[in-house]
Amino acid sequence: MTAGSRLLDIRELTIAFETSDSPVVDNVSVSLETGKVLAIVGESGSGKTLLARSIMGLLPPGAIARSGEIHFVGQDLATLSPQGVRMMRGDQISMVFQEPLVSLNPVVRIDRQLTEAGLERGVMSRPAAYARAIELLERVAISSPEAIMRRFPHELSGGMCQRIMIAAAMMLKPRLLIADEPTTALDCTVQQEVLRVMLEAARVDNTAVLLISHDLGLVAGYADDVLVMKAGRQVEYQPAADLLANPAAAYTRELLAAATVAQSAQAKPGAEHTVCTVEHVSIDYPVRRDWPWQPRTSKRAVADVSLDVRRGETVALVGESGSGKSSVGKAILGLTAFSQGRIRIDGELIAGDKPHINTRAQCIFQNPYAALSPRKTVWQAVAEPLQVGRRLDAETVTARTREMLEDVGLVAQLYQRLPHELSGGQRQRVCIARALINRPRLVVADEPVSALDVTIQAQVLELLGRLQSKYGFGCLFISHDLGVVETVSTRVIVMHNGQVVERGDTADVFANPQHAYTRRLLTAMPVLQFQADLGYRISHRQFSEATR
Amino acid sequence: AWSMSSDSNEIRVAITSDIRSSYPGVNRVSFTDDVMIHVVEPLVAHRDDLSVAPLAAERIDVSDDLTQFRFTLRDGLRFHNGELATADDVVYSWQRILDPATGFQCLPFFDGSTGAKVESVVAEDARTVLISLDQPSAVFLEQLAYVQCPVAVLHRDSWDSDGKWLAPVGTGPFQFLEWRKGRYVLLKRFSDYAPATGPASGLAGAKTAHVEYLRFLVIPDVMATTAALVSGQIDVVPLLAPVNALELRHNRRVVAMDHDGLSRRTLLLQTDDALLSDRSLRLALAHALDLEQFADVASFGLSPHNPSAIPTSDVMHTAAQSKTWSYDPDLARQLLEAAGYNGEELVIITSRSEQAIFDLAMIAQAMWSRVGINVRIEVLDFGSLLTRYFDGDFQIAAFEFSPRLTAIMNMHTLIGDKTASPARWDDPRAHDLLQRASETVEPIKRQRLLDEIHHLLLAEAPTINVYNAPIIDVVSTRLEGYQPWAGANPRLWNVRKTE
Amino acid sequence: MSSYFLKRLLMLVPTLLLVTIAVFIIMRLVPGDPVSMMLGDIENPELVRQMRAELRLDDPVIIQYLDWLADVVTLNFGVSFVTGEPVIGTMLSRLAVTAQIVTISVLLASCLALVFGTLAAWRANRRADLVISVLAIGSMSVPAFWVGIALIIVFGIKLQWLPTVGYVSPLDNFSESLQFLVLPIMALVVAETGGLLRMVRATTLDVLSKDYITAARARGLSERSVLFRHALPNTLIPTATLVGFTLGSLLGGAAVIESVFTLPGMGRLLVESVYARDYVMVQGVMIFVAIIYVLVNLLVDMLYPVLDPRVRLRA
Amino acid sequence: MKLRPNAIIGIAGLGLVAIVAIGGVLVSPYQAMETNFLNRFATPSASHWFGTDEYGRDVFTRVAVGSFITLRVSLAAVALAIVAGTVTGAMAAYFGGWLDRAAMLVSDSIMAFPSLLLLLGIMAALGPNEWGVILALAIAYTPPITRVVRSAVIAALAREYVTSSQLIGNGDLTTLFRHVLPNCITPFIVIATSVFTAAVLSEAALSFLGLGVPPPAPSWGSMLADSRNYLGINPWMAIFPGIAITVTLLSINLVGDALRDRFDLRMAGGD
Ligand SMILES: Nc1ncnc2c1ncn2[C@@H]1O[C@H](COP(=O)(O)OP(=O)(O)OP(=O)(O)O)[C@@H](O)[C@H]1O
Ligand SMILES: Nc1ncnc2c1ncn2[C@@H]1O[C@H](COP(=O)(O)OP(=O)(O)OP(=O)(O)O)[C@@H](O)[C@H]1O
Ligand SMILES: [Mg+2]
Ligand SMILES: [Mg+2]
Repeated sequence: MTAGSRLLDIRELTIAFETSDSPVVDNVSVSLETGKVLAIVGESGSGKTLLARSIMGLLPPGAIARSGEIHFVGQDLATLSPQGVRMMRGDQISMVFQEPLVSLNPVVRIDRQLTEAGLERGVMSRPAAYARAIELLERVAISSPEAIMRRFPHELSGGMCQRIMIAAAMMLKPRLLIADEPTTALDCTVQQEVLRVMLEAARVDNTAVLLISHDLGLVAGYADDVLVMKAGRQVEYQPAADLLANPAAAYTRELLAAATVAQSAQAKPGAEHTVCTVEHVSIDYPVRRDWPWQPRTSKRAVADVSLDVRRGETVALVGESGSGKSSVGKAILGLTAFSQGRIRIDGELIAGDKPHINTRAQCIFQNPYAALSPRKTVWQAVAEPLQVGRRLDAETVTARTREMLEDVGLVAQLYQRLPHELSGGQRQRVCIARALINRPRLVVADEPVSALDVTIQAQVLELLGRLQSKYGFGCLFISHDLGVVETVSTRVIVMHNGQVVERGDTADVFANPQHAYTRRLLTAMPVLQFQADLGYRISHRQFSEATR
Repeated sequence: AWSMSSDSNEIRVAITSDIRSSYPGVNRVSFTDDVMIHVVEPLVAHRDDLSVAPLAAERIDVSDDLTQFRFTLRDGLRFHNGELATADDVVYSWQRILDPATGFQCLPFFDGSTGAKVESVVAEDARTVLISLDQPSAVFLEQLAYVQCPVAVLHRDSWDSDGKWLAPVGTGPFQFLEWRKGRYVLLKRFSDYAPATGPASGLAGAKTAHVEYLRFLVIPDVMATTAALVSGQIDVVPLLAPVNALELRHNRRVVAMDHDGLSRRTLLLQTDDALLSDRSLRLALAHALDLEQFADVASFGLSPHNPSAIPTSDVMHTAAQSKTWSYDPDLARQLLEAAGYNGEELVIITSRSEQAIFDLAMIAQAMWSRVGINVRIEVLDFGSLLTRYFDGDFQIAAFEFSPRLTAIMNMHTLIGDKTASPARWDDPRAHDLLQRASETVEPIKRQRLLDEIHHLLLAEAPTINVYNAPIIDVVSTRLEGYQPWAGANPRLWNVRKTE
Repeated sequence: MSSYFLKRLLMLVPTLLLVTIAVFIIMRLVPGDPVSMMLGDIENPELVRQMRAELRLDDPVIIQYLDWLADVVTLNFGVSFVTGEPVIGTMLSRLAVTAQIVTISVLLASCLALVFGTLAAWRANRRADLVISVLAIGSMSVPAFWVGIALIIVFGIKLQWLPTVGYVSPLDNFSESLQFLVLPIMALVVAETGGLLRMVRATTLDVLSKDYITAARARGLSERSVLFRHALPNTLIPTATLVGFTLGSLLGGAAVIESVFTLPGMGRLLVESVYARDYVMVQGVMIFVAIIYVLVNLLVDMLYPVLDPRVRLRA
Repeated sequence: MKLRPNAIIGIAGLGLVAIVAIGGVLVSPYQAMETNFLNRFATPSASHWFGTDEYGRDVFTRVAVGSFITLRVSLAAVALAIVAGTVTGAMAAYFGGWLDRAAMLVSDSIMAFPSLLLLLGIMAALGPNEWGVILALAIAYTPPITRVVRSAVIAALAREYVTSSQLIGNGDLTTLFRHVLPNCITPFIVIATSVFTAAVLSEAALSFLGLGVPPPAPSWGSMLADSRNYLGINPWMAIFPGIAITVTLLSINLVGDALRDRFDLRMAGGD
């Protein structure tokens, strides 16, 4: 490996914000050769994005590279003029971002977003640019690319948008493609596909790829080298194969363990007391009428669903987006009316005619940031449920709040912080504390860890389990992430188009899915397995069509 | 391309609001009068000294008992449509005016509701008209000449076949050409005009139109008006407020011409008010004002204080009419004490639509506050002020009476019956004196009666007259022959415009 | 889309009812009536009685309102108390004047605001931004009549370049009419640009922090393309909303500017009619102004799907 | 937090106005309503720093006293409008349905109403006094605040913390006032500053129509309106209150901007 053949060479790079002294990228050195794939992996906030952006010269305002050098094809990028850096972008180095839907300009048609860079530079004629765009769209496996070219981004799915972002990045045959969490925002069924398509497209043009992710399991299979980062520092840097086989750093092992299939939670014996029963519930949402004289119509979101949750037990509700999982949860919480059936919580009947809030059931939401009042401190958020309705004396409130906060593992320095001053995991802990402080009988957890990265996911799930055994609440766990479900639940209910298509003990369903839809879900999920001699390995489940 | 200055064929006059209609004496405001004096001619008109002269008529014969008035029309009196004016036209014009449906504003002058009634108007021959009254009237000719309500000689073509007003077809030196609502009124020289004989004076006498066009431009904003004047976009700004004229006096492109005015600016005191019914309090208000300084400040030194209802320029305004209340704060305080005044709030109503009326209230309030009279100023828009005036609904009102051309008419704006006009001074002694004065033809006797009224006014203080509004017409130096006059309307005949 | 349009038009009905009722009440709360305004200090009680009867001012207000409403429904807006002219004709001719100066100046102001607002956001918190922001706030903080007077003094009196009073219709003489429009348009542009600009700046700041802007930069686009081809189109919707509000309320009359420059526009018509207590005219103008306001804003709403393909109008 | 140049200019401007206002009232040997007809239209001099007006009153004293009146009227009007607009806007957004429709109908109607006529009518009904001015301005400026608050609340309602508040058993009003409204602070600051700006200017326009704070009490608006007649004689009469208005509004807006940024959690990180 000679210096000359290196495409990208980052030497002892340190990046910090003007406002603080501690660097966010600390003394990182890494290099990449033409046509190779380098993965950068690390938890949220470890500085991956800033590292990538510093290569592009697109650091956010206030961030500065304190020391170190970035060489691209032997040239120190710091010596380039702003104009030079700009000319390099897109042409030599291009980038794909995490959120496809917000990385495409919503009011500009796809064709222009694809072709404008080439046209502006005058390196392509209009027909040539168009032809190249079509070629790339085909390469990223988009059918009928001509039609897609005339569309606006909102008319396309997230997966398609991300493919288009990839095509846009590849337009000028860059020598380096930086992909910052290119699949994190996508449904798990398309994640693999998009990643594969991207790497394939890059390979055709012999483009090197810098792949950023927090999911080691997802990317390790594709990368030549892996750089593991934590808190801005380089933890481990080795060829992918070596890393999987023989992770050196403890942190790397932690990451790998978090992504590994866990043993199914055992059904807890003796949990006979049912805290929640749902019998033949259907939920209709009114369809908006244009005129008052039009007949009222409604759309059935949930049809004839029954389930029960017992004390101390976790029941998982899985299904694709829009299948009605959240609607069931909302009906149980009394947040939405239901048209048929019966719901009992702790034996008491919930009326379905209109929303009836029932404080015996509480909820943990997907996005902990959105679920916390932005201007209430941690303490206020957690103590508030105690102050509603009942008049508890201040000492009791203080004592119980403190106990609850300690239970979820939040330290005293955090009590007076506002939500935006917390990390994602901390925020979710606050949400959990807030939900549990009044000792609800049932907790509906609606995608509680989907917005968290893997290491934190594991912590939160572990916490939830611990609290469940302490307080004994029943838990309805809504998720589309089967890996998580497998870990936490005793029973699984699979929904599709508002109906239950399959139900059973977790182990049974995962081992032997009956419904085609369940199988599809399970197949899409990559599995990282640990074998004592070989280290970690990535595989996919296989089911033969015959098992019915 | 646009030229900043109007050409020498056209004189442009600023008016601050539109003319409402082209129907003289009916749906009118003072700007209607300004336009109409150029377009129509009544039988008689005021001279500069406010005496009455023939205009459409060339001869007037009055019977000794003051009931029969015979008018002989001017030779060659011709309508703008080319037809000669006849006695029949005069009769027709009178029929219109006497018809209540027309809504002639000064109908009370002629229908017997105040004084004499017009019994008949008869065409004796083609050029002679006889008007008969039911009782003698010493003021009939003056009423006929009244510029706000001219009994104009109009051709039948001024109305359509249904009797609806179209536009004036009159006999004046200019003819009515175009009215763009809200923007301007355009008059054109009437080339077949045969002027009356005698020197031009007031609205009477020989008139010649020297310019082809006369344009009355509606410019409500005074700042815009003065800017247009100094930049040569307009030629005449009649009746500018003294303060606005002040800055123009140094401008070499314009001249400010001053003249004594007839409008009376006054502080009306409501004698029916619980507090102000006390004469001592009213007198205290009068003595607390330094009226000389008041007039000087308010008129920017152009008009003296005039305590009388009769304008200073009127021949009836004698030394006796100049007698006023002394400025005596101590006396004022004593009178306040006598009235048992204890700092009760008095309210003066005024309006901002005219700076002078506003100033009246402001200066009075400042002077009164110096002797400890607690006066609050209530600013109304002009419409509200008028209504409050008509209803007599005020304690003190800052007010201005538009020009009345005779002493008697002016006295009528002061004295009146509270049931009909609650703002007026309702004192039997004053009524009696005024009644006798209107019936007296003998000037010296009449003068004595008027002086007695003023004497009574000083004793009773039902109103504190401050000064007569000065007339300031500012005109471009390009105009030759322009003269302001007491009647205040801008007169653009016999005026030339140089290049 | 068409049902959206219809529905919004239907919403106009209660708005207009409310507006007209308020106008009726307000005009009759304000003391002074049209007859006394005409007569001034002349005393003629018989004529007052006669005219009040003719104008039906002595009927109960509710009867007056219902009668008037019945006429309006048949598109008869009545005739002015003051001039005897049909209200509708007067309004249309006045609207033509106001519409000219207002639309031109709002368009100009919007363009200025878009360009300089975008620049200010681009250079956020640098010197250029500071200067632009201070100028913009300055323009918002200066009373409109001040601006008008300053323009008259400079261009009318000192330089004598442009006329300051009156108006010529472009149909009569196009080049001459332009000369009369320049100063009022300048005054309105100065007065209106500030608010729009600040709006554009704030929105652009927001847009510039979006990922698609970073993505556009990452594709190597020039800053000009990034600003004007990617950021600007995204600021158009909120800007259009504000432009709609501004246009809607100015079309109802830029009374101050109209009177400073002696333009026969809607604003002056309204002010003068209010002062003259020309009830019928005021009512007509008000209903007209309200319709214009609602329609202009409706049109702007209809523009949304054009400006932003994501928007679908729903009633 | 480091102050940005805009904020510094704004604070300095407000300081200047405060110094003139307080200093003026303390230092000036004149009374705001004290006339001297022998010394009218004086230009600035040692004895009258800002000159005198048409009644020989000291302009410096009037600007100083006027600042209290102007700010009192504008602040009271804005405060009223804010309370009314916030309550109606928030309720309309939160409860929706006919309440929302009625609130929007009324505010649309008020906004479609030319402000002149509105102000004239309200003043006529209430009489020309300070409270009348305050109420008239408040009514005229409630609808824009209603609209802004309404859309901010609608946006906030889509966030899950609202559901969370309902789930723990909070009533509608508690949720609305404790959880939703505090998070609408940034658009709120923006609209409040711009309404304040409009209120100060409208007070001037009202004075111009003779409907402002009753004379002879000085307000900047009425001083400016009065001075219009005397521009040719003594332009200082217009310049000083004009500067006072412009400096105040400029400063308030700059400080408002800074406050907005300060309250903007997004700028401090977060999602
Ligand atoms: N604009 C900013 N101002 C201040 N600090 C910032 C800013 N952007 C990022 N940071 C901080 O810099 C650190 C690194 O951020 P970076 O975005 O590189 O993390 P990341 O590894 O990409 O995380 P994620 O997986 O969440 O995208 C974080 O601690 C973050 O809080
Ligand atoms: N308030 C509502 N009004 C009308 N339709 C709704 C409403 N809430 C949900 N729906 C519809 O009901 C269906 C089920 O929605 P639900 O939110 O329960 O799905 P989900 O399984 O939770 O999906 P996701 O994984 O995306 O959260 C969807 O088609 C959705 O569009
Ligand atoms: Mg990142
Ligand atoms: Mg859901």
